[in-house]
Amino acid sequence: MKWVNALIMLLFIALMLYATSGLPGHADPQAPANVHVSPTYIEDSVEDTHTPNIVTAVLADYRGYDTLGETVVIFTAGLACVLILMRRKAGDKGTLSEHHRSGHM
Amino acid sequence: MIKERYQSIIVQVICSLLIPFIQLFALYVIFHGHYGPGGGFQGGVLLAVSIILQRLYLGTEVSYRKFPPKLAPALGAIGMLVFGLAGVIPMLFGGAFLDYGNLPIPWVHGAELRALGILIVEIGIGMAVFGTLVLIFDSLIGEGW
Amino acid sequence: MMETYYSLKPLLAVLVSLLAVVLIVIPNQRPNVRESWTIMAALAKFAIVLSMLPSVLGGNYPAITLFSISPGISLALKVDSLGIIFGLSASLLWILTSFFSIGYVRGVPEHKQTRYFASFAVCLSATMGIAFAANLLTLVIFYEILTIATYPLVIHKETPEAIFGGRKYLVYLLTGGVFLLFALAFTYQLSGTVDFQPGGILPAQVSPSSVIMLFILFLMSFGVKSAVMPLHSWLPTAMVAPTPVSALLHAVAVVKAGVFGFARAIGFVIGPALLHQSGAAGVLAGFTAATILLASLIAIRQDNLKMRLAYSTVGHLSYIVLGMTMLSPGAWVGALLHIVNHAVMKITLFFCAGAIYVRTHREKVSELNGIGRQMPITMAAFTLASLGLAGVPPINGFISKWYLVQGSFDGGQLAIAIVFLLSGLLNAGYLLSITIRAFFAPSERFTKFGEASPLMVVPLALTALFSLLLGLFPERFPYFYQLASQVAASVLGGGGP
Amino acid sequence: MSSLSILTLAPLLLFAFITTLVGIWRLKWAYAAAVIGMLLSLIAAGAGVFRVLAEGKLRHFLGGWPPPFGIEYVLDHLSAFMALIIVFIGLIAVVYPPEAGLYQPPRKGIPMYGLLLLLFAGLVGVVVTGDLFNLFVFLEIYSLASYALITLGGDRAVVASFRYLILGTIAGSFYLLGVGFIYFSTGTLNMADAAQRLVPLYSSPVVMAAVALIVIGMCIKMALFPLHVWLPDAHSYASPMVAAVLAGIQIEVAAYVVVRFMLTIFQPHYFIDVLPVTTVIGWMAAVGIIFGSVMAIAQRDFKRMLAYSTVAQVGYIGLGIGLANPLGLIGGLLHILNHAFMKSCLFLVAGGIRYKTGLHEIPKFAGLGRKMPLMMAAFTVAALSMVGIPPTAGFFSKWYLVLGSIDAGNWVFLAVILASSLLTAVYFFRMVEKLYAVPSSGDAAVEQATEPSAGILVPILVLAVGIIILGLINALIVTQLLMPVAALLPS
Amino acid sequence: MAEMFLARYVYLMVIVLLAIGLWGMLGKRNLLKKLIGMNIFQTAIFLFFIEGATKLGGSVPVISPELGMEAARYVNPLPHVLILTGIVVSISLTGVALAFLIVIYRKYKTLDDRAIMLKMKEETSE
Repeated sequence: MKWVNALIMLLFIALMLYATSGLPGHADPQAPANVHVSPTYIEDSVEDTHTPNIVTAVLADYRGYDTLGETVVIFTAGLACVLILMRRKAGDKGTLSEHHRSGHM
Repeated sequence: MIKERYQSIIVQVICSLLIPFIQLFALYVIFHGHYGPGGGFQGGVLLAVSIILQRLYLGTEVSYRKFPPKLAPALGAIGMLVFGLAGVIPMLFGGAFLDYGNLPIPWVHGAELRALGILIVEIGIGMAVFGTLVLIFDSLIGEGW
Repeated sequence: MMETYYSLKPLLAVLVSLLAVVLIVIPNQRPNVRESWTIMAALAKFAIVLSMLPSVLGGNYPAITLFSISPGISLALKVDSLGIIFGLSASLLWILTSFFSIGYVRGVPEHKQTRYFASFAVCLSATMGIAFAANLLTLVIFYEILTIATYPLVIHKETPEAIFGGRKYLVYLLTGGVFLLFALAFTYQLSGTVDFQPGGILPAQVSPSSVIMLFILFLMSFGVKSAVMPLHSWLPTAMVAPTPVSALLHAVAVVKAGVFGFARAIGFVIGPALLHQSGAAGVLAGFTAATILLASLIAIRQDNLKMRLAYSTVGHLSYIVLGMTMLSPGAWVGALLHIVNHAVMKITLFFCAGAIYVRTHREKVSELNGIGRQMPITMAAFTLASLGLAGVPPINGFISKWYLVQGSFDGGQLAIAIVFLLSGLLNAGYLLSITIRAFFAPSERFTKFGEASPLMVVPLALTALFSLLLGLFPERFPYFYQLASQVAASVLGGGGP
Repeated sequence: MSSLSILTLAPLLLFAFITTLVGIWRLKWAYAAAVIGMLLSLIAAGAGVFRVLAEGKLRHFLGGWPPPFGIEYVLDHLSAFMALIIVFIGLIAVVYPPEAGLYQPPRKGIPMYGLLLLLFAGLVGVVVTGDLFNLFVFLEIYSLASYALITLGGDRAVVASFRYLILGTIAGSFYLLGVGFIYFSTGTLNMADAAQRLVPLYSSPVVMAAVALIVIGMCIKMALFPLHVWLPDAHSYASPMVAAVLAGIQIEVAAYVVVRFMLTIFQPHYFIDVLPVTTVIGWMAAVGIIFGSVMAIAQRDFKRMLAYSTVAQVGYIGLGIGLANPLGLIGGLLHILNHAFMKSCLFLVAGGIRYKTGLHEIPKFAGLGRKMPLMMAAFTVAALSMVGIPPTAGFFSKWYLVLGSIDAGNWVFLAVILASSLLTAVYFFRMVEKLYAVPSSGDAAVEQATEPSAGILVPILVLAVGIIILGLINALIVTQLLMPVAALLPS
Repeated sequence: MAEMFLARYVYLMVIVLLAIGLWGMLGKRNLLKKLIGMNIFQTAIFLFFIEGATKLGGSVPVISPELGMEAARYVNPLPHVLILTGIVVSISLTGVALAFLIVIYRKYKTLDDRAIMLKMKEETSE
């Protein structure tokens, strides 16, 4: 098992190093990410949204839908914690676990 | 499970002083999101922190009276609904989903309207995060509605 | 002379027994009602099939295309001469079997008769579907339905050996089905269509190797159902089923579906020409010839009556397949006639076995000394059918065997002719020995038995009569001879013998 | 620009919030809200399919921002197909009575319906989105919801779910990393835009690594053979209704992502020729089919058997991708639909048996066939479909896969498909035999068993009938919905 | 080769962090350590995005009058947005995972993987 993990690690590191060799250099102004879409955000955000904070503009407007999803993730996590923890309040303790003890093979 | 209030006058005084300022600052963070670092998430977390602090030093009995545990999920859901409706309502007025430009708000137009939409959304996020984090805390201490 | 016309009849012929299923499974109704549904469905089915006979004889085939079930392939039914031979014999014998079943299940008595009759009806629907399928995919669908619908009948007794028989049945038949799926896909790949055409649908430029491969696939799939050795061993095991099941399914429907599949595969998919030049048919001929002799030899050593009949079935199915592999018109006519004749004779034998079992609860040949004096009609029918299987004129077995031998002479395959004759002797050996026991052996301490109920005696007498009539007038009414020669002509070109 | 895509998802989200809100006080209202949300979404999904058939690809610019600046939703044949499956199975699961589906009625305030709707919302979001990062967000939404829902099965389920969480997070993180690589080498997150800008970069190590990471991550999510380790525990300990959803639609969505990357974001030849992606997936799937079937034969517990059979069935989908020719892909995609119906039906049957008799081990089922004829008839139909007996749906996905493997001349895959249907027959007919042939052991649980209530029976029967109908109309689905998708592949 | 990696030294650190995190998730027996590994792994991914967002001579992406409007003056805001989302996702996963751990600990009184396996086995056998 340990060896399998070690092998996976080595493969992963090798893959990442290989990929890194092709990434744009540090802080390269000509990197594709810096010339394709993002300049439009920087230049247009103010007259589009009257929001100097570009991050906020992108977060809540240009890509507001991602933010919706993001908030949904937090909400889901909250519900998940309720589901996981509150089931085990005094009172309905057991119903699941005994069901369950008969329940697995 | 924090049954009784924390037995230290210093802690109580400090906390009771601290909480209003935390909440005030949280609101500032939410509303200042347009002009600097900040926004719904950060503000919502701060609000949640204020309530969690209250839970810690007042104990659940008192604190539940001040902030009922049922309120947390309700706040969360309502906050999400605000966000969701901010998405759906523009569709009723011929826009796309989350198209703040078509929010039916008089006197405000164009970019202003969009800024307003962002604000509404940030408030929704704030409420959602606020409620959800308190909810998580409540469920972690094994209480709840 | 082979135009088709749109008609609902093929569909009705398939659906009528499914409707019967619905009526049969209506809970808590009286047995008489339930069984009357079966009878009505059987009669209706036979009437429908019969009503299509004249136009088919005239070379005008009723056909119906339902809907496309896979791009380019549609669920289609077409009643051609070959199909109606199978459909006619099966539906006719279903009527008699239904009566016989009623007598049997009440005589034994069997449990869960609803499930029994329901599966029976499904099997008949599937058989009709196979008989009237217009393309290979349709045939495969009904073929698999038949496989599954037979399973409840095989395990009907729910004894350990019945369940074991069911398992063996499923293993063999599902494996065959898998190969059939492969064969179907391969055919589609080679020829771009799966619609049956007399003379085959494979394009001429297909390489012999792929023809051989396709043929072997068909052998692996249809060979299982038609119990070609060494794929036969499920059939004797499945004899644990109630006798009427053995009678209809293991003499008429299931095994004949396999044989019928061979007819379709050889004559209507691969085509005699390609098969001949690939030389693959020889393989199958070898297998089947060996099967005929081996099965007969094994049958002689069986003491259990149904087992003996089962092995005799194995042998006679190989008659048919062997006849088809010879690719000569005479042999084809003989083979197709033998589908009908063997069905009639073998079902008679099984009916007799069932009648004996119901009356005496005896299954062993060695226990049948002198039974003939107790149940004269039954054993008379038994003797007649045995003579027929042995190939004694004027019983129908003789006719088909005659054409088979003739066909093998046409093909210049003396060895095969010898195989036929030899197996005839063996048949006589293992079947007539029973007759001799029944009539002439001294009967020890026999309590009085007497005949079984008329519900069982009448059908078996009728089937025996049929085999006599089919032997005396092969070219008369239902005109099986004409149909068979039509098929042979359309498949192999040139008129019948 | 049509909004049907978002209209499929919005009801799920909104009603997830509403059902949580009202669930705090009234369980009945929560149930009603959940059902209403699913129905609205189902309507939108159905309408979406028809609009797509009529007009082709439908795009929706969220926030009104044109891509690549905003996020766009794209509803094409494939995504409309998937969305309809997801919402339909979701509706079935939501109406399935929880006391049978979860072993216990949910308590007031337990936000089960909210999480279910969020799960479906996440799945739909992944399917209809046209944005790489947005896909990640919704991937995490449905992952989170499923982690939580699995725990309804009890303590062991919690442990299994935690393992799944770790592996699932690895998968999600790999995907995020891959998206990061794609973003930093193209500068865009929009799928269509990226598709164009990626073409000149096909030789770049970054893109290759991105593909590797994304495919590995998605293979973990779809439990393709060596990466399936989380699935058997998670699916067999989860409560039946949840397991039905997870095995029925969640696994397949990951497969969808792979197909989407292969067909839309990259050009197929990149996955087929340049990188050996399809080959690797195909062989993993082939091994997985055999492995899963054999393991399923070894199980005594019904749900565990189904879980291993899922490993095998996912293999069919992987095989369809691995064959990399139109017929094979059609087979794989059609199997997504068929497997959704079959496996959900079987898990719901497991729930029904468990609810009525408390039994879960196959050897103890002897004689149940007579006690609950309708439900067992449904089981038999689903089992036959799994084995691939015509005219049930399962036969036809196998049929296209067989055609595809003959097309590709890949005889090993062909042998695997054929052999696996026999192995499947072994473990399903073993149970059919128990149900109908083996006389009951006189076990009280079996003796007192009766047909379950309509609430349990109707969803199961709907699925069973659906299996047969799907088998009969598969040609329609294939020609209308799947052929346009498969046409993108070089034949 | 060397200078190529020197120009990308941040990525190398990111890779180290990724490796540590992955090792934690795969290799560690203690579930809590697995969780910590998960966090390290995701944080490394966030760093990777942030590094990719940097731009020579770019400042905080908040439009200020004295810096003007042209894009070269501000760093790429998009990765920051993505990472805000990513962080939230990571937090949520961590919270849920911690809830799992609480339940597991209450039930099995341990967080060691194999110990839990053993406890399950004997629970099954009894």
